[in-house]
Amino acid sequence: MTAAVRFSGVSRHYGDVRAVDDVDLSIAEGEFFAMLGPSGSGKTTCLRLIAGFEQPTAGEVSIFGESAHGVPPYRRHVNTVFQDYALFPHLNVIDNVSYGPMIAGTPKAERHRAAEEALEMVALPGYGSRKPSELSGGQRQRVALARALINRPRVLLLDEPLGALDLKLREQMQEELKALQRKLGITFVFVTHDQGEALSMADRVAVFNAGKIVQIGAPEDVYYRPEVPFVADFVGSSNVLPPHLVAKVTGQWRHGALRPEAVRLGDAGLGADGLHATVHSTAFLGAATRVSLDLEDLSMVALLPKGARIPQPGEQVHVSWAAEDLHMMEATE
Amino acid sequence: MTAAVRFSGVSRHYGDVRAVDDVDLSIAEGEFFAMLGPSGSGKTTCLRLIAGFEQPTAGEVSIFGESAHGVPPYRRHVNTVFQDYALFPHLNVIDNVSYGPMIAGTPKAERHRAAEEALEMVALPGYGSRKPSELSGGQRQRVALARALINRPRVLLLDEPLGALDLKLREQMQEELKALQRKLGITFVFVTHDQGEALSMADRVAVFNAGKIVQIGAPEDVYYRPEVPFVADFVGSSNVLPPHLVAKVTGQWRHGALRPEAVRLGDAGLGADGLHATVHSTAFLGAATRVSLDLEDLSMVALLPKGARIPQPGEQVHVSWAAEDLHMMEATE
Amino acid sequence: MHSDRAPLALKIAAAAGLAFMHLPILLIFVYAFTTEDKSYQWPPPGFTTKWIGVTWERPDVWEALVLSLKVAAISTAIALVLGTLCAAAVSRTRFFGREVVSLLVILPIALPGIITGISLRSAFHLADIPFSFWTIVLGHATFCVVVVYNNAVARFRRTSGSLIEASMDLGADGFQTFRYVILPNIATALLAGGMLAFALSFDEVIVTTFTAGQQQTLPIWMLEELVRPRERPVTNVVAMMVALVTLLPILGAYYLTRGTDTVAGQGK
Amino acid sequence: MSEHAIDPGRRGILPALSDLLWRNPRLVILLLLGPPALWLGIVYLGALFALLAQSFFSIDEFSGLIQYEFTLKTYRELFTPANFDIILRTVVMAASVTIAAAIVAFPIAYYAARYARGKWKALFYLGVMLPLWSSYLVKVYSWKLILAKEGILNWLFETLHLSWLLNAYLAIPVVGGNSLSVSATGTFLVFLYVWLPFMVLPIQASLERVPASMLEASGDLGATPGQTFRHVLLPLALPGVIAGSIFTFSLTLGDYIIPQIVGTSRRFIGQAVYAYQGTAGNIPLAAAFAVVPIVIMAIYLWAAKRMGAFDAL
Amino acid sequence: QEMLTEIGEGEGQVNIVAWPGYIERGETDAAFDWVTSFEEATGCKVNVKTANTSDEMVALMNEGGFDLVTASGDASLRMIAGKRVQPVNISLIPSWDSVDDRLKEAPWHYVGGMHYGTPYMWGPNVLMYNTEAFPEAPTSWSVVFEETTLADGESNKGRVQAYDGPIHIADAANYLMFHKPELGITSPYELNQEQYDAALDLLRGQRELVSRYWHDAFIQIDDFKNEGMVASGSWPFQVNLLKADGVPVASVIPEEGATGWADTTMMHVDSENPNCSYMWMEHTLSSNLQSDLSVWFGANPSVPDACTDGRGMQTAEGCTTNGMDDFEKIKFWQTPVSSCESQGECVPYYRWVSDYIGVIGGR
Ligand SMILES: Nc1ncnc2c1ncn2[C@@H]1O[C@H](COP(=O)(O)OP(=O)(O)OP(=O)(O)O)[C@@H](O)[C@H]1O
Ligand SMILES: Nc1ncnc2c1ncn2[C@@H]1O[C@H](COP(=O)(O)OP(=O)(O)OP(=O)(O)O)[C@@H](O)[C@H]1O
Ligand SMILES: [Mg+2]
Ligand SMILES: [Mg+2]
Repeated sequence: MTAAVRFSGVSRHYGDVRAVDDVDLSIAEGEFFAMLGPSGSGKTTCLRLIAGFEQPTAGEVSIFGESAHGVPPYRRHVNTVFQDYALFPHLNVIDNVSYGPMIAGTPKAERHRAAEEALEMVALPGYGSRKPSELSGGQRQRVALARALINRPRVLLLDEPLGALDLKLREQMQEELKALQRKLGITFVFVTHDQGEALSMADRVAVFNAGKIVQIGAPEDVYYRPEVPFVADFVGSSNVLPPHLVAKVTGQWRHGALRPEAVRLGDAGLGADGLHATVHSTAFLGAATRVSLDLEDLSMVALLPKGARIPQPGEQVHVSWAAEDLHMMEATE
Repeated sequence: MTAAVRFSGVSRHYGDVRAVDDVDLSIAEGEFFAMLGPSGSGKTTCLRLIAGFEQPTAGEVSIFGESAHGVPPYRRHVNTVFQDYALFPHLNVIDNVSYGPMIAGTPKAERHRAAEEALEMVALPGYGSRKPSELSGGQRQRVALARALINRPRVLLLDEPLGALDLKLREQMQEELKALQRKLGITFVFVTHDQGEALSMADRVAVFNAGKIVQIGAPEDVYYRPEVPFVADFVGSSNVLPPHLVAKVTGQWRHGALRPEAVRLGDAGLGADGLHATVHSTAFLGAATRVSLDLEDLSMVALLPKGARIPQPGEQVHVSWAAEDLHMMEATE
Repeated sequence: MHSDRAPLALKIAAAAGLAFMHLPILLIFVYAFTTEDKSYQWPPPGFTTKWIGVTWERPDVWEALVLSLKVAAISTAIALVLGTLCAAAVSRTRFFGREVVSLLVILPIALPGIITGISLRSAFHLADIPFSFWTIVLGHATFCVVVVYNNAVARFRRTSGSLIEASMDLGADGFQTFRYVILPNIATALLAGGMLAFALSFDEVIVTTFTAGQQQTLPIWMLEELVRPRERPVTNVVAMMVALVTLLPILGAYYLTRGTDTVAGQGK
Repeated sequence: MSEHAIDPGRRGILPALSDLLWRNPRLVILLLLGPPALWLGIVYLGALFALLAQSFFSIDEFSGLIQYEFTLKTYRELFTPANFDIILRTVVMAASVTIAAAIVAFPIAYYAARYARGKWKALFYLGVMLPLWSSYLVKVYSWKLILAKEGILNWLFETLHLSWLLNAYLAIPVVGGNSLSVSATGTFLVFLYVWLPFMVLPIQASLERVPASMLEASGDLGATPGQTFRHVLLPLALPGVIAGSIFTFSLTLGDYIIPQIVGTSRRFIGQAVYAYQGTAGNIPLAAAFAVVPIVIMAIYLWAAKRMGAFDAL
Repeated sequence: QEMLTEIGEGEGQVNIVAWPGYIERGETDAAFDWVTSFEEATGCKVNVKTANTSDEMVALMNEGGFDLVTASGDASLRMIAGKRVQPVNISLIPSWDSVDDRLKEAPWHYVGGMHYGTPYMWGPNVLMYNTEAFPEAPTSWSVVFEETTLADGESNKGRVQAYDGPIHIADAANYLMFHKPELGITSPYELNQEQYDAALDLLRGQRELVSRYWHDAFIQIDDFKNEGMVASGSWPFQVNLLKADGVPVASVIPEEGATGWADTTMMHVDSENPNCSYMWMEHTLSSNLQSDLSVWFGANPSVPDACTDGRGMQTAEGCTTNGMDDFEKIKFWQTPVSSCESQGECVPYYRWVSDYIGVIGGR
């Protein structure tokens, strides 16, 4: 099977800025693919390269095996849900949704029927006559989705579509999107800087840093088995232990990643072999309590479950963990 | 000790809109006080009433025992860190920070020295000659903080000061703010709609809904011991069980709040006395997996820790919990 | 939003300023009805509506009016095309010359009209172009471009670029995107700009003096009439009518551009 | 679902053209910019340069015919004391009109931008636009009616028994005169009146862009409303004031009708240009005179651009 | 271009640059019309562009596009020297013989044995005064040159006007010629440096009295109505109009004499409508024009018969009032040149232009 989207050595430079830098990537048909990374890491640029709004300065993008070189966006069977939704303010909802068929020349009655169906799919039946300005954020997002889906794209691109929504609504939309993708079987490519969102929705996650992909894999892989400290820190909010510390405990000269919930705190008197730390501060998070720790040359975070004894700021504690919880990474970086 | 801020039956109505509705409140000196609530619930209005940008339509605001009635903002020893920072774009950082002393007539050399100190306090020494537009979001926020603190206010008001920041930066700023408050001993009043933020930073939290305070208490109280379903849902993302369901299990006609991490899932065959549910979807969140459940007339969310068996969507499961985890609330509402 | 009321001093200053701007105009209205047609006696000795009838009968008024309308209409049309093109180019890209372009557009209005007028006149003279309807239009369109440009550029700036991308993404090529997305979104701004340009051209006298030759637009007619009066109140009647008639496009422009920020800039 | 992920492309001239333009964004810019650049760059700038070029010719004093030979004679003439007076007088007038317009316009703009809402806002808008678009000439003439010795203002002062006040003012040299309509004050008032709307609108636009939280922040930090005005509002509205001043300054520099109708007969640049060009037929000297406002405005625009005033136009 | 030797078919129009009030077709006052009959008779439509000063006329003619101009003496020689106008063939103008002999070969249009146009109209620059401020007619131009207390007890300061054209320097010179004979001025248009400076000094003093210079006949009319003006050098034209409006004014030629104008209809060198032009020139001499215009403008006809033969409204007394017999008293406008007859070296006109602007500007 040909890949739905393939990047071969793709770069997009703006003058000195290497927005996307020599990326190789292959997204399978029907996959729910997430691009995750901090702000400015090149995620949006990648999406725009697929949609055709940008041209690579080097390398080649191909869509279902065909080169997309020089193909304008309106000739790609790829549709986008924009971060700001980009609904046409002068058209009502039904005309927004049936814009694609209108351009394709579908007769009015037919395209309105199709649009009604699409609106039903996103649970907005009967909203057709409203103007975009009369909708809430979540509703707009769903209209944008319906507008993109009505064209039956072979790849759907979503640029942080949930960024502007409330926590509650966001969780709900995450579920809806995922269900929809399963139902339609369309390839979804999804950009976000929220690791929770990427982990909970995607089949596969590509982690971006400074225009490059630093790791691609299933959510569990990038979360539990980061290959580089950046991923450990960014995706799992892990404590990254420097090689000299890891060597002290395990004898191996490697970087170590330790998840906050795996950190155990004990009495300062306990065993001279572990690490000693001072409690910097504590924060009640509801389900758990976050404890910030100062080690000699390092800060660490521990997440203590409900019921655990919460040490006071300034207290000396003994830090330990189960050997299997320390994930090893390449020391080089 | 007189309260730093006291609201007695304070209302602020705009026409028909009851932005703040008959609020009684007392904030102690030196307290780190959070106002938490959904969008539009009246938090900002409360803050503006303290700062003096708004006048109550009924009731009285007093600051350190003195009525604030008719006192303009510039005569209150209260300073505000605005949500959009409101840094003066035409002044550089040092002039922004020394704006208050400048107004008070402090000579230039002196006020610049004070401003340098304030900038050091917020870890921005040497940034004085930059323009606000040349700073990152977090840096701006700290300048706004320095500008408010240089006046040595008796009460510092902060309106969602961390709303625009990245997750990483936000966590860091939370710790810094809290440390600063401890160091200076100034009363902080803090508005947010992010329950994690309120819980982790505040000494006491007031939960707002529709212009009224629905609960005031320590973070643990509002999190573990919500008095009304609204608080259970909004603060703890708890599953709110309706009285008829609670009655079925416990015999009491009360609302029940059940935290997602307290929900246990078992084999569908297990005990006929518990509840049965269908798994709607699951989402990997990293530290845990969220399972959405469909009950007869209710949706529930369970949070399963790492290592637990994750049921498949569509599967039938048995839902149970430890009796002490079910928190009871008044049935009326 | 800001709830406190305006200080009294401010209210007074603003009201006095507005009054200053309007009393002289009211005066014209009063003089349009005076019975005294030779001098400016104040207060007017009596009032009459006969001057409206007299004005109606004057063919020179009509000729000047028709010429002014034609000039304004055509200049506005040209300004609309040029201003929109310019605004589109400037707002779409960050090419090196955009500063130059905005300066160039502003120049005809930033430099005194007499300079524009004299330049054009001497250019016509050098190029041996005789004065005609088109020489007037040429001058007017030049300074009308800026009004359209300002309106259009502001709207382009507010119309998020992603709308155009969204349209292309949904299969519309460049022309279809222009037809179905860009045009409807900038239409009101263009209309507003066009109306202002029309009003500007309709009232222009300084540049016109230099480019009209022997033709009389309404303002030139007024200049002649005011200096060499035949029936003074007729001039005032014409002025009053013009003020009342321009009120409509001004109101129209206001209602068309009002509150467009929320419609066009959603999501931003 | 369609067969291909990429459309082979529609047939026809428009789609083909669209593809071509899409692949060549520079071509689009060229097409967009071409017509206006041709119009403004060639017609307008061309005419302007042609005029400037003529300032290097001279005129035969007796026959009034232009001699097409390069000379700096006209520039020497430009700086004869009489002509220099004209330049100075005009610049001083333009500057005072500009300053006064800013002072009068500010409260109007401020009220309209900050306090007027709904109906009142529309009213203010109309209140500014109506005088802006009502006939310039008629406005000027209505001032003649007001300022004339037999005019309304005099009548008003007489009715109020305040003529002594007016006469005392008119007795002041330079600004005074026989009556207001033949005094520099009269010219100033008419200029102020006629250009005022051009000042109000940009100030209002720039004030509307000042977020309310700026003013609140200032009050919060202890500034009284007056201090807030001085330290925050005024600096932030400055680009608008400058944008407005471009209009008032330039319009005053070039006007020749107002000082001819209301004033002391002392010439202004506009009149000089008009007279040299029209009545005296001395195009070279007129062109040299025209260089003066161009140079002044060039400096002005350059400074204004640096202060970001163009965005507030 | 060759002079025309015979008049052909009319071209349908003729474009004339004229002083305001010179060419009337009954629009201002239905009784005064000397255009309609011409247009009907010849089919030549008359298009008029008015000019307020001689300089403006020269400029318009330099610019081109006109056939005829009613040039005063201070403009005519400039246009002849600049080759803007062509000599006319007087044999094509049958009424030439009726022209006043004093004007037939006047130096402002007869150059090198050629006639550059037909005489049109002449008149003095009179002193107009308000009869309420001057119950008795003033006898000297001093009322506009020097501060005096008028009959109503107030100073003339701010209540007099002067002409906004450099030629007004000649009025000052004329005044000095009478009051300061030691300067030795023989012609107000031929001034050596010393005489010229004295004239300018007089005008600088006048600047203190004048609140606004008059530039446009109609604006002067307004000022006499609305601005309380009481005296000014003026044209009989304004006097007549103001009188018609009931304003208490009158005019006089004071003891110093007056400057005046003698206008000539001159033909543009590139005239596109020469036949109509010749027809118009003939019309100006033979029709009711001379007579009616002399009433309308308060000037003197170039055809003496027009005063008496009843072709228009003018009468012999009217002509006398207008100064038909004062020809010798009037110093007709001419362009000052540097090589002058009387004293060899005079201040040329271009200096008059810039210095007079300076005087008005207060320098
Ligand atoms: N048109 C452009 N011109 C110049 N630089 C650009 C342009 N577009 C993007 N960049 C730069 O390229 C880099 C990557 O941008 P991109 O928008 O792809 O980041 P992102 O990962 O989507 O970030 P975010 O999460 O903030 O949206 C950034 O440094 C950005 O400043
Ligand atoms: N000036 C005003 N005029 C009219 N209604 C207002 C005004 N200010 C606030 N409101 C209304 O009062 C209610 C409370 O507003 P407030 O800004 O206090 O909410 P909030 O809790 O701060 O919300 P958010 O989290 O969105 O900032 C809202 O419904 C709002 O629309
Ligand atoms: Mg992005
Ligand atoms: Mg708020």
